[in-house]
Amino acid sequence: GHRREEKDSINPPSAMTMSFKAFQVELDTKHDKYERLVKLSRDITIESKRVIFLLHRITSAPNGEEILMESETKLDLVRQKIKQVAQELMGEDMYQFHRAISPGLQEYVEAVSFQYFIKTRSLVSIEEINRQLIFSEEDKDEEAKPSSDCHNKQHNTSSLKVTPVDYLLGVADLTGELMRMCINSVGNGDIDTPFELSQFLRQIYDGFSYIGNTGPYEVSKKLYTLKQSLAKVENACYTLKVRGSEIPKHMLADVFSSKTEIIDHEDGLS
Amino acid sequence: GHRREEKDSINPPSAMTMSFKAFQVELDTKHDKYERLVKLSRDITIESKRVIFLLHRITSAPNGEEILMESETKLDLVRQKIKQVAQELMGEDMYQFHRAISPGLQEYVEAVSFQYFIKTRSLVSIEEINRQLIFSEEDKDEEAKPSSDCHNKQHNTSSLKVTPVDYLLGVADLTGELMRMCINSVGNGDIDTPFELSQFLRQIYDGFSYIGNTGPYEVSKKLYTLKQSLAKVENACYTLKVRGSEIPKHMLADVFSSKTEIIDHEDGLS
Amino acid sequence: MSVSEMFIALQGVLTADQDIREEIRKVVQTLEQTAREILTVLQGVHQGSGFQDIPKKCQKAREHFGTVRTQLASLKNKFPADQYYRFNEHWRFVLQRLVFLAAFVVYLETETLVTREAATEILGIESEREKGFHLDIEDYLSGVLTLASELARLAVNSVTAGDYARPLRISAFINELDSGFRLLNLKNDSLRKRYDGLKYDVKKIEEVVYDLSIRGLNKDSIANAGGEK
Amino acid sequence: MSVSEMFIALQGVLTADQDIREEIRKVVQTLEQTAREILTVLQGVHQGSGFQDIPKKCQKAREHFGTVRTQLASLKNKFPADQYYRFNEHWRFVLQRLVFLAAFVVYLETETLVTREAATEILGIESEREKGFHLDIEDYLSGVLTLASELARLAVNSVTAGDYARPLRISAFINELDSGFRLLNLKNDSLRKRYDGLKYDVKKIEEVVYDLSIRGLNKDSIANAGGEK
Amino acid sequence: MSVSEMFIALQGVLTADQDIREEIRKVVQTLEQTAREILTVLQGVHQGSGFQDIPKKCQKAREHFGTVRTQLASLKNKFPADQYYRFNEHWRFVLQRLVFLAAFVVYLETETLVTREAATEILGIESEREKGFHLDIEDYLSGVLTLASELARLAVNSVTAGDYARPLRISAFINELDSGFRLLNLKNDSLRKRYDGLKYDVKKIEEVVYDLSIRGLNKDSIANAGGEK
Amino acid sequence: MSVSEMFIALQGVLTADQDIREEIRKVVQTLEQTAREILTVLQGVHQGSGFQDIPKKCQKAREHFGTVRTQLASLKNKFPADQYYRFNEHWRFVLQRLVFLAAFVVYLETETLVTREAATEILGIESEREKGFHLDIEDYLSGVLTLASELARLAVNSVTAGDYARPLRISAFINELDSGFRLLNLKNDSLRKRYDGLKYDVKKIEEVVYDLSIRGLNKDSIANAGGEK
Amino acid sequence: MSVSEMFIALQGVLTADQDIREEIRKVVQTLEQTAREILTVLQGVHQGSGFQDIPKKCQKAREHFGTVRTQLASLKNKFPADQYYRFNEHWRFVLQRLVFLAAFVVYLETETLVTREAATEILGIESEREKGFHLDIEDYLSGVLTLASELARLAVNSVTAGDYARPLRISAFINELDSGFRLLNLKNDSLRKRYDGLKYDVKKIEEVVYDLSIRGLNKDSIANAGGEK
Amino acid sequence: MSVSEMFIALQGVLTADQDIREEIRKVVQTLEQTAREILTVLQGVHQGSGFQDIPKKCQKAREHFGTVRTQLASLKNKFPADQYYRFNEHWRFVLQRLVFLAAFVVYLETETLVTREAATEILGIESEREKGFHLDIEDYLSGVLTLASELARLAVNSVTAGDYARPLRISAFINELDSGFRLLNLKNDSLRKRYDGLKYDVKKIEEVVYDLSIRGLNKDSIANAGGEK
Ligand SMILES: [Mn+2]
Ligand SMILES: [Mn+2]
Repeated sequence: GHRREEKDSINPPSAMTMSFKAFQVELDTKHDKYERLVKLSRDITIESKRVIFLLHRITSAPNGEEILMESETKLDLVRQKIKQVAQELMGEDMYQFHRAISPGLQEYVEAVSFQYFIKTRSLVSIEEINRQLIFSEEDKDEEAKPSSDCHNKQHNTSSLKVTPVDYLLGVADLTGELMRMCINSVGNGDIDTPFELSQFLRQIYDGFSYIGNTGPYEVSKKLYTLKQSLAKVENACYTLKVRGSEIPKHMLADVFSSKTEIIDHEDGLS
Repeated sequence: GHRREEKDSINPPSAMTMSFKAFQVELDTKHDKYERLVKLSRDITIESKRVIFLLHRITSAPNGEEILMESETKLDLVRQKIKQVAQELMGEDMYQFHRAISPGLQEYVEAVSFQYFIKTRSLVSIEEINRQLIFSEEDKDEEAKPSSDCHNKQHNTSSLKVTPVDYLLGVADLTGELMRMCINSVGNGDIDTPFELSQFLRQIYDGFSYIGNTGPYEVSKKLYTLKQSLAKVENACYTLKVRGSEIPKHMLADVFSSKTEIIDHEDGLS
Repeated sequence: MSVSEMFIALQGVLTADQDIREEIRKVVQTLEQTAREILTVLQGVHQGSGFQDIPKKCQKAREHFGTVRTQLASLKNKFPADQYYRFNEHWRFVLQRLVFLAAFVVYLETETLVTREAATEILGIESEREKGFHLDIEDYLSGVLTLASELARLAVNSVTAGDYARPLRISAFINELDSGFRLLNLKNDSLRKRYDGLKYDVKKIEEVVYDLSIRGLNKDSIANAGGEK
Repeated sequence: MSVSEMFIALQGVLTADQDIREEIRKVVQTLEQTAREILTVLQGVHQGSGFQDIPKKCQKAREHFGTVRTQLASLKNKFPADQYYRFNEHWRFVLQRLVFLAAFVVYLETETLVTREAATEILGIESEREKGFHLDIEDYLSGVLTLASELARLAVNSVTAGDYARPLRISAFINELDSGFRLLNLKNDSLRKRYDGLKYDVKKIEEVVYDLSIRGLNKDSIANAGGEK
Repeated sequence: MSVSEMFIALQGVLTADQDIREEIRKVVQTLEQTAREILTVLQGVHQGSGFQDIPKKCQKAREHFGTVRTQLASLKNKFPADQYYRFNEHWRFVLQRLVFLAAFVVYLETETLVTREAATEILGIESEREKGFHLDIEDYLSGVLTLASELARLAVNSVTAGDYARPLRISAFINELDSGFRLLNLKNDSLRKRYDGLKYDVKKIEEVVYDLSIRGLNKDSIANAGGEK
Repeated sequence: MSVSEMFIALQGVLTADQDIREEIRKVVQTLEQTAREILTVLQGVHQGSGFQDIPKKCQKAREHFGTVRTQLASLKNKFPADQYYRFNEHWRFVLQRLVFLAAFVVYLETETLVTREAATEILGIESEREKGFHLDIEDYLSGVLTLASELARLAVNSVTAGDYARPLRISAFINELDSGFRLLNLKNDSLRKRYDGLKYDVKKIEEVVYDLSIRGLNKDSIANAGGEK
Repeated sequence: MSVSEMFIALQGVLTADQDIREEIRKVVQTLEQTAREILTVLQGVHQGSGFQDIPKKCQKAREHFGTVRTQLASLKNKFPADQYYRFNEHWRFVLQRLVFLAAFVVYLETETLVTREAATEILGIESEREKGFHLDIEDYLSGVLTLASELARLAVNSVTAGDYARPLRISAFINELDSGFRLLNLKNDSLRKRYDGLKYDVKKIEEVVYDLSIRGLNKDSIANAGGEK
Repeated sequence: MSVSEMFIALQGVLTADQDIREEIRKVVQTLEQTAREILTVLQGVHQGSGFQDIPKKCQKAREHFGTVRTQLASLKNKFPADQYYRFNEHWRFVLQRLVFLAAFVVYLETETLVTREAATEILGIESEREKGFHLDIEDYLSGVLTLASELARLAVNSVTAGDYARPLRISAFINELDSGFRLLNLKNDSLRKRYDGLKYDVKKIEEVVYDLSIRGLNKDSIANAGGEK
């Protein structure tokens, strides 16, 4: 939008005009960068969401390892996008463009922490997440930034830091996914996972109540949903316990194996 | 997101699984297309807004023709984007993706009708707008749709129709720009344009009041802003008239030419 | 063309649009009425006595679907064929409901999932968008999710009615359905919200199966289950 | 590290953040106080008697800017240098105000537009982001727009005070400024809204000039205008 | 008549109107108080010991309804009969509540659905709109839906109290109610939304019956249920 | 009577009610169309050229009011007379609009405030609540407030069209109206909020009169104003 | 004490509280009525003929303030003295309005700013918080800001009425007021927002003075202005 | 006294006021921190393992309440005693929270409802408004309603932890609380809305008791429950 530098005036432009032309370039450049970041953020969000859907397939599929590997590959692709963000932000104050990229980063935290929980049954730390967002330049990707004005940077590494607030918001959303995983587990006859999840969710809930309203408004706003997710998980555990009370503990294995039989038997029919 | 067709199950997948795999592909394809359209719409919005800013430079610049030509070039570029939208929508029901592209199209209507008003002092019709959105395939652009799965279409023409509601919303926003143009004119000592604008705006306002609430909610919602813009323009004309009452009409030319002198005189100082 | 003529023309378009919507609304109301009648027929299966004459109920529902086909045929004539998505908000809800009812009938008859093609045949509409008034994939899936809830309820009532085999078959069916849905990447829309409910249906059925298992009520049922079908 | 330890650490970060903000708020309050004092000094120019001693008022304002520089120096020590945009909501408003005041002083002294660099010098901050606490372009432009409003008011009051030359000079200045701003492509943000106000200032001044013209009050003023400067 | 005289006359009318509303509000407050007292009486049935003396509780509630009739008689004198709909927002909520309470009493006494006519008799108002202060269908239905929720709760608490027959009877009753509602073509208003809640009550009661069935606790109850009714 | 029979009867009533509403909505739509046409006619007075043929415009508007009367006559037959307040949400808005249009015509013709009685005559409805389809005070006042805004706009455009006398007369009229409203004790409702806008209209018109006065443009106008009235 | 006894006791307290609020609301309504009457008296000054008999109008307003004092005396007896802030939301608005009216009377009489103490004397309340029913600074300032708007309007209408000296005096007064407010460090609350409006009043008055100046209408006025004061 | 002197005096008062608020805010922040710490301690009871050491947790919470008392003592010194309601928006929320925490501790210790007096003792404040920094009824009730929700959750988690007796005792407690609240005549405010949530807690707990009853898990518990209490 700025290629009519010389032609629109016969008189030499005044100093004021000159500086406003410079301002025009500065503002346009900034807005263009902001827009590119918004688009990258949208891509990151969409791809992260797909990773989460993929991970939910584990409970039903016998091939958990395979899915985990696939999710890792997909997360690597997301990180390639984040790398593009990092390159855009090289030399910038990232907070200037934070609103553009924050939604994507939060969703990435949600996806990555979900995968981490499945793998390790624990909460990934913000440090660990940020460690994965240090990029070396050796694996130079060609298709990146087709629309940008490609200022060839020759740095060795670029990096991006998820902010504590983005991390917290991502973790808050994670609890929704954990709740889904819990109910899925019950439906699939897995009675251990729900109790593990309820322990874990309670810890996160306690953590968030400890933070309370000292964080920003967006964090406090998620507390209600978090509390509801916790209640759903606690209720699921309650039901498991109550119904488990009707038979002696040692019969349980038998019960579930017979159920599996039934399903296998029926599977051929449809 | 859909390349694990065969590997996740040893048994042959059931018919139900097969159809859900097809659903997955169908949904992902649709969502991807939607997302590409959202991005195109954002580009169209941004570029249309810049055309509007460009056109506002006419009142101050002596080179109106030049700016009009430049705006035409820029609008052609916007139309290239719209052509990409049209290609995405070829063979589709455009209303399925309307929410993705509507904001961009409205802004385009605003820009194009603003340019048209400046050129012809009249309102561009929706038919005229749509005529410009019939694209032949001869000028094949290479850089289009880098991320799409490039299904090479060999049609002769593609086209897109702005809906009546998009047109109305674009025209409603146009009135805001016309109001700005009016106040600018007064500030630049142009006393004819404001009266022309007030006539024109009144016609559009009368048109919108005639439509009233028979249109969708978004249209009625803009009536208030439209009324305010009209009031600003009518007030500007009122002021011109009232202050003009203090001197005989034949003196006016003299008054303004002397003012122009002053400005020229001062221009060299800063 | 003057500005005022242009606006008169535009208002004409808007009025025509509203007339179309009015017409659509009327047909949709009759569809809702028919859908409610089919539902009343099929609801009978939840009552104790209802388990004997499922075939008869399905038969009766099938007759109502004749009416549905006529009404949908009328609906598709109310607007230009290539503007399906311009107006589909009006019939979306009832169409999802009809898909559910068709899926319920098919399930009761054959204990299989109605395919999208089969559903469109029952409703007398197209299966592909290009061909005309069709069944949107989201609407099909939404109807199927309603079926899942209904089956969870049926599993509960089957036990009350003393049919211990049916819950087991429902369980197998719903588990497969659940696996299918997990393959999808949904947006954060109403379908996603409805899909979130599926896991509670699965859970509910699992609980019924569990209740039967610990009482040994599933043992002979398995044999029966195979036999009955 | 346990979940609970992680959250304790996070709360530590959040608390530290809030402490920083609290510190910033305090300094910003002192800045607002100083800005209000400078404003009071400069407001004097609008009153009849105020036109004589503009230089003295500027002088006095310049002294206050010494305080501003100290306060801004203190502000920039309150947070990490590379997190300017994390906290700038706190000082944005007052910074724009200070830019306006600096621009007003410079205008009164030399009837020119303060450059971004000159403004940063008066405020004792950096002109480029890389170098530290700087002046954001939007904040600079916003301050300049406030100047335009103030000059429109000054044009009106100049006439009241019998100074007929000043409005003409203001008119030339503001017209150039307006041309400058038209070169910018603004987003739909607060700057855009403030910029929309500029055309009313231009209009107001044009009306003053018109009033002078039809009464022939601009004639000798032109000569004076050149001379005075 | 001058403008000012005209407005004085208008103010007279406005004041009269405000006085009426004030009067209505006061009576409605006493109605709410009585309604709360009836509720407290009837809530007793949910408690373990409450099942024995249901008749006594109903008796006591019936006495309170005498007060209700007096209060409603007073209410209808507060405004012209043909302006019922002008003011009914004030008493709508409490009227629906009173219908619920009447329906609850009638259910506890006879395990039948109170008819609209019977409800109006208990409340001492008209059953037909033409005759004066009456009960709108929507308000009647709203009260009935509240009854459904209450019965779902009663089914749960019956089991706790060891009464295994009652849930089965409630189930039959609620199913009939559900069929009845399915005959209605409700608009998308608050009543429709409340009706959507009915299916949860139905499901809840079915699950209670299921719980009894799978444990064989419904066996003798069925005989009893038939006998008791 | 069984529950199902009861609900069938209820549905009959509900359907009748919905039919009434549907009928009302249709008539209201035609009323809105006519109102918009009257508005289009009257808005012509704001055009510079529109000041000559005000009588002709009023004439034309009066003809449209014939249509309005027919439509309102049709409206009042759509429902029982004593259920005015049951349905009045449907026509309230358009009625206020029509009052404004009637008040505007009357003002343009005679420069007086239409009384409530006169407004009802123009609309062909009753002036007293007891007699049937009437005009509520709140709706009358709401229409009058819209007139005030329109007159503020008219004052501005009169000047533009070179008619300097009209604003003075409008000013006197609006001051009288303002005094009138100050006699009312309005509740904190939408009318109160609209009334708060009146003071802006008063101020706007005062400023127009000021602009004329300071330029001596009100001199002969005053004589004219007196004479014309 | 049982839970039920405890709640009965609590209800007693709640009822007492509601009764107090009801009483307060009633007195506040009478205050609003009186305030409206005073306003009507004072509004007269804006009309052409109103400039002659300002003293008479002030006199009449002063009489109404007698009623205000009685009503405020009644208000302060409605609640315990130390719970002023518990209930002050009820009278805040009308109190600010009364301060404005008092300030307007005082200005019209002496062209000075009513002090907080003087305002409290006119209203018959305490000037210090400790002594009882008092006037909060914020409420005082809020009333003063309303005065500023009223004076901007008065400046405009003075010119219309041919009084060219008054706007100059108003201008001096409002400038002093503006300087005063600039000494305050207001929070971001409603008062701050209202204060932001002051600059528009200042500007408006400056423009009136400008209009007089450029037409030479301020010449003799200045002398007069000095003399009259 | 000049205007400027007057405003300087006013600013003095405003500054004092702002300082008080600043001080209050700081203390309230420490109170919130302590409240959060108590919450963290008490939330431990929901953990499976947490049921053993309830006394120890209560003990620890009691210690924290020592800190609370110190902080509240500090808070009440920050402002004049009779201006409680001027500032209470600052601490209202945390006070309600603290009441809940006190009520929770008391419940865990003795399974009784903390009285308002007892709550004030734990918090070290006055029970009567006249005596100084006190606890408003509304704030007390709000805290009690939070307890009800917490107990519903505790009933669920008790069962998960294998404690089948506790839910029965909670049920009795919550029923008593519900009856208590029904004695109150709450306004349509936030407390009323929160009270509407109580019925969900009641229902939830009834369902827990039901689940235990139908499985016979309440048998020995009842004996225990009686014994333990
Ligand atoms: Mn998520
Ligand atoms: Mn625009």
